[in-house]
Amino acid sequence: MPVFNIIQAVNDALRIEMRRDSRVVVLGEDVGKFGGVFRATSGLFEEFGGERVIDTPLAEAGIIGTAIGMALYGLKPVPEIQFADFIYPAFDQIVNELAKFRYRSGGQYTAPVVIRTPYGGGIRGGHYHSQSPEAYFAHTPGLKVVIPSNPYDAKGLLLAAIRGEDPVIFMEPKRVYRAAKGEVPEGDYTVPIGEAKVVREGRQVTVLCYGAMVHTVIEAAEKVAADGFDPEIIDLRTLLPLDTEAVLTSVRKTGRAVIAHEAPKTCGYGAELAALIAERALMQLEAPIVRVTGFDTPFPYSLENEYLPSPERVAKAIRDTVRF
Amino acid sequence: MPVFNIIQAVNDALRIEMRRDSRVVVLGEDVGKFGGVFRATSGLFEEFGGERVIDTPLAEAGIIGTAIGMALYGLKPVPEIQFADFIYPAFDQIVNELAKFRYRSGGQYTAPVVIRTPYGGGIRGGHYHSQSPEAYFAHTPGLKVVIPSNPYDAKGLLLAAIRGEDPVIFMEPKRVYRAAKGEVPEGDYTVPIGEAKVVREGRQVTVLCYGAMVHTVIEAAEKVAADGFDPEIIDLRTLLPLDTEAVLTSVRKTGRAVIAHEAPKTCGYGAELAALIAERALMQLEAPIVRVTGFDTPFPYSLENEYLPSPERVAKAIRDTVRF
Amino acid sequence: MLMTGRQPSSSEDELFSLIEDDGSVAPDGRPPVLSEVDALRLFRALLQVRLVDERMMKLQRQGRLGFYMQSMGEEATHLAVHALRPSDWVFPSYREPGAAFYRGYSLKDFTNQLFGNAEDPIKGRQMPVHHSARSANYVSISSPVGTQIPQAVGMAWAAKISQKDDVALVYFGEGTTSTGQFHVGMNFAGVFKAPCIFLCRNNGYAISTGYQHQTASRSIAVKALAYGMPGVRVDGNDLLAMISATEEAVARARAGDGPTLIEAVTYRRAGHSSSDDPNVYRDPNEPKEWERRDPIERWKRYLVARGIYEEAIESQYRQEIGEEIVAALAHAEKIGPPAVETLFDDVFSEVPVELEGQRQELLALPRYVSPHGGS
Amino acid sequence: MLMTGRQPSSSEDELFSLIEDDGSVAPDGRPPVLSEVDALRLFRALLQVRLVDERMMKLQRQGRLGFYMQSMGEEATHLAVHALRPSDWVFPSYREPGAAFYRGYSLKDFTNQLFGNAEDPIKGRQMPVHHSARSANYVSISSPVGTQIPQAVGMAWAAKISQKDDVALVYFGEGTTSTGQFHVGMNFAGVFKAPCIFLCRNNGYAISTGYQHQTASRSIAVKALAYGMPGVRVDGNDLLAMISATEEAVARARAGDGPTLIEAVTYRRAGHSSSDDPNVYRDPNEPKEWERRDPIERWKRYLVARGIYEEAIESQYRQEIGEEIVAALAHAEKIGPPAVETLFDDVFSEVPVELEGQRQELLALPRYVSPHGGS
Ligand SMILES: Cc1ncc(C[n+]2csc(CCOP(=O)(O)OP(=O)(O)O)c2C)c(N)n1
Ligand SMILES: Cc1ncc(C[n+]2csc(CCOP(=O)(O)OP(=O)(O)O)c2C)c(N)n1
Ligand SMILES: [Mg+2]
Ligand SMILES: [Mg+2]
Repeated sequence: MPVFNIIQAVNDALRIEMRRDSRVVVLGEDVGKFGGVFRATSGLFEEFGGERVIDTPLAEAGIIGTAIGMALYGLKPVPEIQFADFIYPAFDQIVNELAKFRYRSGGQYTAPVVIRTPYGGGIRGGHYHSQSPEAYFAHTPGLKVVIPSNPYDAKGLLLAAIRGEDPVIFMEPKRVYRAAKGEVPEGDYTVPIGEAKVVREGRQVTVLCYGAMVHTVIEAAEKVAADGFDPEIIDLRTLLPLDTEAVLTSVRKTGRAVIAHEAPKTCGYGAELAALIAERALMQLEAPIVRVTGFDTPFPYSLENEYLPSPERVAKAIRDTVRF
Repeated sequence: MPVFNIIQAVNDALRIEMRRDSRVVVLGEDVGKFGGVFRATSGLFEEFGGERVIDTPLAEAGIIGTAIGMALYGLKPVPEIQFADFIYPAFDQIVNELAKFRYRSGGQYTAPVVIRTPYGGGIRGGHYHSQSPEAYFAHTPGLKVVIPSNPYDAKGLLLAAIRGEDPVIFMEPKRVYRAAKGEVPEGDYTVPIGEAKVVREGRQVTVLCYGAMVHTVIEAAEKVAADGFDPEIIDLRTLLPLDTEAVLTSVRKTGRAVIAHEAPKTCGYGAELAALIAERALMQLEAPIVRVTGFDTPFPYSLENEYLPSPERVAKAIRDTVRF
Repeated sequence: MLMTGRQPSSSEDELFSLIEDDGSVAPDGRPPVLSEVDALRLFRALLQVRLVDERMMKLQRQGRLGFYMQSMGEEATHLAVHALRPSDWVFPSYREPGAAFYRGYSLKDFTNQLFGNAEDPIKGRQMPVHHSARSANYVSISSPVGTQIPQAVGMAWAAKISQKDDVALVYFGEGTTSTGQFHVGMNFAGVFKAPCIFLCRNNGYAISTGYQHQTASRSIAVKALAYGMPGVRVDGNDLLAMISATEEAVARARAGDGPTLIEAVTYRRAGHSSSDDPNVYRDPNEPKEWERRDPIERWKRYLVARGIYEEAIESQYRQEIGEEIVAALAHAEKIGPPAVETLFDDVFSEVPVELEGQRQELLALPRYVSPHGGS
Repeated sequence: MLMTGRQPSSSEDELFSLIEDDGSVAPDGRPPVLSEVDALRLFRALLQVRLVDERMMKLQRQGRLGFYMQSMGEEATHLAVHALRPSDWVFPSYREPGAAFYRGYSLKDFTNQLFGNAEDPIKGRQMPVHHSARSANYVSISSPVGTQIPQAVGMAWAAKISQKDDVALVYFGEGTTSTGQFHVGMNFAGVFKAPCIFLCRNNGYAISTGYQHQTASRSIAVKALAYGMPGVRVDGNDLLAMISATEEAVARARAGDGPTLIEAVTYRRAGHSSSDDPNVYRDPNEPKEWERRDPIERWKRYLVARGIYEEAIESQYRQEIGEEIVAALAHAEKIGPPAVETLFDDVFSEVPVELEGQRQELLALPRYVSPHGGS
């Protein structure tokens, strides 16, 4: 099996699906000849041509708006938003249009657009090349939100997303775009949307995470395991629909929960996880639920390593929670 | 003391502040001669003229973008977004610009814009005249989020917001725009941003709410009180910064929490409240934290009364939580 | 130095019209070919919009209908769709019901939608006048204005990519040209030569906001220049001119020559919606002015001049339509609201576990009887 | 029927320039009045941008600087600000450092910003090249392109409301004209006659995307027509023409005649940023073509023709600037990152209780030593 990084896995998924299904088109800023600023669409323009790998004008609202129209007509557009931080000009098209088309038309029209976008910090990108806006989308009924942490999942989840009937916000952890490597089967396979994965089994505390943060949490777990702690790590993979069974089963077992994400704490996705647990597993809890997150400030530049949840902060949360 | 409804209270606050401070300007769609579609700016055009009460072209991004520029220059703009459902074209200006100006310029520039916008359901407005997008803003560092439930608070909080140094999303509960009446002092007063209010003292369970939902919760409380239940009701008034002390003190006292809001459940503001409690008052909890919210669907038309948390649903949550 | 825009070129400000005051067709106007049958069918379609509007507004005033939006005076713009094939797509705003009717949307579906009842084609999900008619290739209407514009471009562009010759026609008001959506849609269409017809109803108002507060542009049509596409100003109350301009644009689009912007100059004679009182912000004489230019009267004069108008036919149309409306209303008012459990359908292609849980939670409650239910 | 835009009017496509190949000024060009001192000051300013760029790119390549963006070939557009008063405001994009320098932003502040160190005027909050210089009325730069456009309009409009005669000048690239922000800003400015100058650097590229993929408009200047304002195409490599056009626009704005769109036709000779490799998407000969039209060489020829160029002066400038850069760099590289506790300042005017709690939480942790700290 070839070893791919996440970029390669995404690229492979796009190529496979474009070969298999002529309705699939890719569009966005600089995705054509240039292959995207992260090279995720590299080589597609050469293979599929400018009608299916489309360089658009600089307007995210236009990218998503036209993608919706294409999907209504029966194509399968996979637009790229260059950085998640630049998705907001398209926010109206996403939350008021894309998310609601099926519902508002009584099921007459659907627009299964899969929006790919790199998200997250750790690349010295400051305010505007580091954001993690997943909670905005998870709060919007009608959207699925998928965030892989590794090449295998990236490929399988992207293929599942494109083949699905629903709009998907597919967020790619750019900090580990190249760093996260792994064996990826050649050819076709899917990873089902809505299933979390236990990355490390453990008895003492459940650590919930997704995307790049999975790697931070694994690092933290290694640290604390050396001191005899035994955390269970769950990579959510899909934020919406959430695999609540997996979350609750684990927390009921361990009686403790730590949640890690990069986005600001207040009203972040971690709040939903904590609320879910407090609603359905409260009586099994033996310690307060702790969130290790970005702080409630805009994403900084020089101090980004202080801002981002570090393995040390996660490790401390695990220790404190277990010892509580 | 005159009895005002919320529209009148808002109108009064705007007039007072525009008389007091010539830097205050109002802008938005149809806010001029027409006085706004809900008449909140009625009479201001006549008194202050078209340079301070400005009918804008139909573009929310333009309204907020220009308001930011005005505020940078030293004016105090109070833009109106006709319905909160139409705020998304300005989302980029709000979350990437307004919220971050002070931080990103190292404190050199500030844009203390106060965005007024009617929100919420219950007026037969369907998908696009009913939304409650407060969680999006509460998740965005740099914004204050204020939601009054009654005329007294509406006037006092709006005056405080305009006099403050920070950007504020000021959300007005349009369902009770006219229905919520109360005595409002003539002339000047402020209600401090960041202070919740205990609307009803009780011993058994803390019910957290804001905006129009406060009235639903009060109705629910009256129902259950008749059966001997004794809920404490907290009107948050400010979602960001949240009065965490008030919330935690009450929950620690009652040992139980019910949270009510209109927005969809997943990643709604209620998730943050639940997470906060699960983090800091878990050991005092005697029952799971229950959220009574809008469902995770787009806001419907015909079935809006089924969608919105009813007094019955809140009452049931109170009973179930107390009896747990 | 050369400053573009200093000298308005008079040609760009000219208004294209075909039907003269006496109903005759301008001698050098190259009118579209229109059979007698079609000319009468269009007449009936114009009347239908007017009669439906009158009736529904009355109902709204009686409190039997929650909300309504009229098109009075703008009906001719709706029927620009005569220039389309059924396989072409229409992306409407909220003020072109005539385009839906003309493409086969039934009065029954229309009325059920207004009532949001259990037979509403969109299951009571949206406010009145937010229709969706898949069978008529009439795309779901959304309240946020302008969002349909890039969507229409995407559909048109998709047709091109799919090597089909379907075109899109997208409607919007002049107020909507101020949105970012208008700009990005027009710009994408220009770059990709999408077969899309942009039809702007310039009815002078966006709620209370007049044209001069909306844009300093001397016309809407001139905005086409910014996108490298042709723009044309058409008398929006002249159905023949509307059809002619649209046919030309459709022909260009199908020939691969790209998009066209049509500015239909007309006037919103009624309030913005049933919630509006236009007398607060405009001189009540202003709409009166425009009564003289009524598009239906104008079409009637055209039929008369063509020698195919008969009073009996008009009465017959009026009566038929009136009866259809009465029947549709009688039916719609009888039907109750959609079943509670439908609240959770169509959010996704399948109902996710959590949402199914919410459905069960709601169904377990004592059935709450909506005070508005079904009306 | 009249289709606007079918016939490109040649006048709108003409390019305004003043400095001829030999450095002389076009005979009937009505050049701006420019003292010798200013002409030389501008020369120094041009050189400064070029030299700073070269040095910082080198640093970036050596891994001593995280990120950088050059302006090579576009320096003349920066110095359009010569036409402004200090009390006027500039709303920059990321590619006009020369405008900041010319208004007094120091190389020291500039360099500290690039390093995001403890003396960075914006406290290490943003990526390199996102300057903010309040004292120079040079507004905080943001990465999302176009957002500054309506903001500039708002500031200009506020000046008008406040009965001051300050104007705004806003910079952006031709790619940015595709955003909704461009449209809404231009449209508001037209309606409110805001004293705002829109200065579009049409450098042919938006990262890898060429003009023809950006818009089908035959020029950027013609887009002004859509907003009822004058538009002008200026040779962006001709500083004299840039100053002349900007002075005219400023005069209009201050006289209450409203906004102007200036299209500065130029070329991005370097990559988009230090992360870019332009050879992937364009013929390496293309930028070479533009070397011949270098704006600094052109200005030099102008100085020569005016008889005020001396090699000794140029060398002196180069040396002074070089030394300043070295000094600024030596200083900036020495300074560490901002103190951790500053992370929580400036989110609001005061630190809210919860945020103060987060600060204490972070400070209580063993100090995490950032691998990137201060560089
Ligand atoms: C994005 C957005 N902002 C505001 C509104 C509220 N609104 C509804 S219709 C309307 C005016 C639209 O005017 P125009 O485009 O001229 O269409 P017309 O009503 O004249 O047909 C406004 C402001 C909206 N629906 N969407
Ligand atoms: C809203 C938004 N989308 C995408 C980007 C990524 N991006 C940064 S610069 C750029 C190209 C801008 O081109 P142009 O406006 O021509 O300016 P130039 O770089 O040529 O000076 C893009 C797409 C961004 N910064 N903001
Ligand atoms: Mg209109
Ligand atoms: Mg450019």
